[in-house]
Amino acid sequence: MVNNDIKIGWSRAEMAQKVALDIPDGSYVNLGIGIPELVADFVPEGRELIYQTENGLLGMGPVPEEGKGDRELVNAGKKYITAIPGAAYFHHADSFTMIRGGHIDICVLGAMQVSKDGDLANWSTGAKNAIPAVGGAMDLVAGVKRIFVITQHVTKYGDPKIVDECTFPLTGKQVVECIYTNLAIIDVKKDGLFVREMAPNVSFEYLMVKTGAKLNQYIKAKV
Amino acid sequence: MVNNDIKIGWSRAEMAQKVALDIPDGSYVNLGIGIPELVADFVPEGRELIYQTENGLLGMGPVPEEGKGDRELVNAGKKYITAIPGAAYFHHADSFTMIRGGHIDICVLGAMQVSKDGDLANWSTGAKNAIPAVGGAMDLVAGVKRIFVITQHVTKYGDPKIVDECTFPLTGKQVVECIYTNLAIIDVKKDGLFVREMAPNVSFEYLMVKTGAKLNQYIKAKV
Amino acid sequence: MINKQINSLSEAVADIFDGATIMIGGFGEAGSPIELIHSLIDHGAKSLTIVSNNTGSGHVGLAALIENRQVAKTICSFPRTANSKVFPELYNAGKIELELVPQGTLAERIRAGGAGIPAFYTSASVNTPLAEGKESQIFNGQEYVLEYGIKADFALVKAEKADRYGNLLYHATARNFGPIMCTASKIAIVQAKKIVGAGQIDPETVVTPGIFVQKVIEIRNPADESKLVEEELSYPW
Amino acid sequence: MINKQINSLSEAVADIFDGATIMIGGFGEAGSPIELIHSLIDHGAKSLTIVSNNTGSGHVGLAALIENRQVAKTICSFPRTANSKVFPELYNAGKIELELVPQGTLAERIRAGGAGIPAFYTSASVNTPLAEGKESQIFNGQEYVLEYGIKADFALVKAEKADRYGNLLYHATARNFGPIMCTASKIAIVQAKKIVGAGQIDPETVVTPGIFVQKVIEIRNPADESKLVEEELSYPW
Repeated sequence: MVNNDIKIGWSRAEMAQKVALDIPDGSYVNLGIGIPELVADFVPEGRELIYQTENGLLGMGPVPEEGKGDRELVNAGKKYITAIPGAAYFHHADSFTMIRGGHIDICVLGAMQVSKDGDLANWSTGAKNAIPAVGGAMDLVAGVKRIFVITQHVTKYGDPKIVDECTFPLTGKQVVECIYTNLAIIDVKKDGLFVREMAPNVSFEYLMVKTGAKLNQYIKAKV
Repeated sequence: MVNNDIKIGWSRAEMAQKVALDIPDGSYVNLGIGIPELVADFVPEGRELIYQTENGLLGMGPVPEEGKGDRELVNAGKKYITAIPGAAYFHHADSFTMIRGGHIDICVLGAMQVSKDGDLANWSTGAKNAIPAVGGAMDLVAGVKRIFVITQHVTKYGDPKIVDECTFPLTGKQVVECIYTNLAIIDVKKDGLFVREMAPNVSFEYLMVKTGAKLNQYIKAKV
Repeated sequence: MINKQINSLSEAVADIFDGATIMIGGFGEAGSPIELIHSLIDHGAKSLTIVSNNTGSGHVGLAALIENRQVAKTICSFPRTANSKVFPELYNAGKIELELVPQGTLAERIRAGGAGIPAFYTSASVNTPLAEGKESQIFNGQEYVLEYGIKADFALVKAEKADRYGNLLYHATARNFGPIMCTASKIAIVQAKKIVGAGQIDPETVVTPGIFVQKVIEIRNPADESKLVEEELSYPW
Repeated sequence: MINKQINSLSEAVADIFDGATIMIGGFGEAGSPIELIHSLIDHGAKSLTIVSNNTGSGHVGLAALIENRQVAKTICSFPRTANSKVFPELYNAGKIELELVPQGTLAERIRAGGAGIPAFYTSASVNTPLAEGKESQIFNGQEYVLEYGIKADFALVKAEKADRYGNLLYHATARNFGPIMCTASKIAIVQAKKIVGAGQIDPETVVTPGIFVQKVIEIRNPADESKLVEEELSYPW
């Protein structure tokens, strides 16, 4: 077991940076609400990415200066954004033509649960009196070429989010390609989950304890 | 019988004028290729109509002066046109959203045959070595609210174009509301064809001879 | 002369009848036609079905319309927002119906309604609870569900510029559902920040061609919804 | 840096392979990318399926591509024009296949292909020979036929302005099929009369967002097809 006094795992910023490193130059990218939004802060030197926001902008730029926001220039999370030179506005049907039509290269989403087969649950806990709200998540996972998930490895109650089978209602089946957590980067392969990288001071055994599905190693991890 | 030496029926311009009189103020109108194009020349005083051309313009204006045409500003018949102030350009899918979606009020089309039920055949004689070409006719008759036909009453061989059943391949079934020919204006009603107006020197008997379907009179015609 | 401009908000919504289906533009407050919605509250039509991406914030705009109990059913993708309390309360009390639709499917269903497409297939929602009970078919080895076009009696939409023909331009991401909602409704009622003369909108840049719009009204300084919510104002005030 | 601009016509079409499906923009000569088509003739790819509204005029552009026997099949709505002799001859000789599609259905099938819609229903062609053999269904008491989305390997499109991201503006009715063809093809190759700097196209006016475009080439003075036809020129010249 790992000593609990030393820092374990990556910060949210480090997680976002790991995702950013895996996005090829020239990609069209849609970032989900929450941690995924941080990914835009870590584009590696020399790469140019184009961000799409499903509410009608291709070429989303940085957050505007405090007080300079435009109420009608917002992202999917309804936060103020800007548009880069070379951006384009369009209506919702055209926006989902991009998404459903397979034109977006990568979408980075948050998760409530991800299964060993890459099933994603991220829109509803299925609780009785929760207001169901799906937004664009189902369209994104059905239409975007590659789905990356960025999430804490476990819930705030310590329950694993990576599980054999999702117990929450699905957003999509077999859609996730890679999971970036605070503890590890895990690829979803046909023959199971493979740990590609572990965060500092995380052992494979520790990771297994925190995970609700079988994990495989590409090569024998250093214990 | 009518004396063949006196002028019988309306000219093409007069036919077009009759159609124009029946188009209400403020209508959105699509004009087919050929005689229908003439309708635009006869908008009655005080009416404003908006012409749509399915190749991407709402607000088609008059033919430009000789030599002033733009090769890329043409109508469905590929003739030079102009755009009125207040016009809009759009792509083909948006254009047929207007048409298929029922947003165009009236379409005036030519015909090879019209049946007593308002079936229209205007795209193919079905002849073996004719190149089949349909263009937008099927979309127009399926989508536009009211279909007017403007046509010579008989073919150049003297055969009736208004028939019991079309022998040529259909463009659409039960789509025509009114037929404007050089001899008469004929309404297509549920209970048959009704002659609303006859051209100068055309008798109901003459009209019946030239027509391949039963004609009815709203009121007893003057013989 | 064609002139779709009208001059009073009450006239704009006068024809809206009880039981009507109304599409309301906006993604959150961006593009939300708040003055038209408030006018609909004044007007009082009841038992409405509202098609809109969200359900409003605070106690103004769309939330106020719902709070005023004029809405029997909402068709939307995301009926939760940071400051939305009105819808959740009524929903949990069983006093408002919800048809939850994925956002892209919602957009495409509206677009289909406007384009005369009664139904189409999409892969969104396949294998999820939202696909339950829906017809599905395999194309090229992949499963798709059948979704139906949506039409409305009215649309309430916010635009930046309009002319007397109803041609519209929008501002930034306020465009969102406006253009497709205009196509899918019998009577599209538009509040524009500026009505300009015919010919003052470049035909190459028109976003909504006038054929899709029936009424336009100039609202030069639309209210700032976020501000009203922050100030905890309620409509009617 | 993203830069989709390329500088030679031969490079523009270099990847086109035998048997490819290619969408070609244009309604008659308006919007027809004649330089790209001629470059495809030089390139020589064979057994192509061409999706285009017409089949070209005279012996240049699309007609020349067909005359050069590079086209196995055309999917179009109107394969007849005043000066088209090439297609009719080959068609009557059984040397080229034709899939005739109503113009609006063709447009919608292309749009569906680009939008990830595998199939949709339309009332166009119901009760006509073009509906024979097609699946149909009744919605609200009216019959509709099922039509399938079309995708292509390549699109050849003519635009007015482009930038390095591939954002496009068009000119007048030359817009026609260009925007939807860009969405429905893996590689959309665009000849633009002018390539401008990023940011020089107002984001509110972009017609084709760059995501749908893979290659742009500047062709400042595209040939005038009508003139070439009048002069009875043939490509290759």
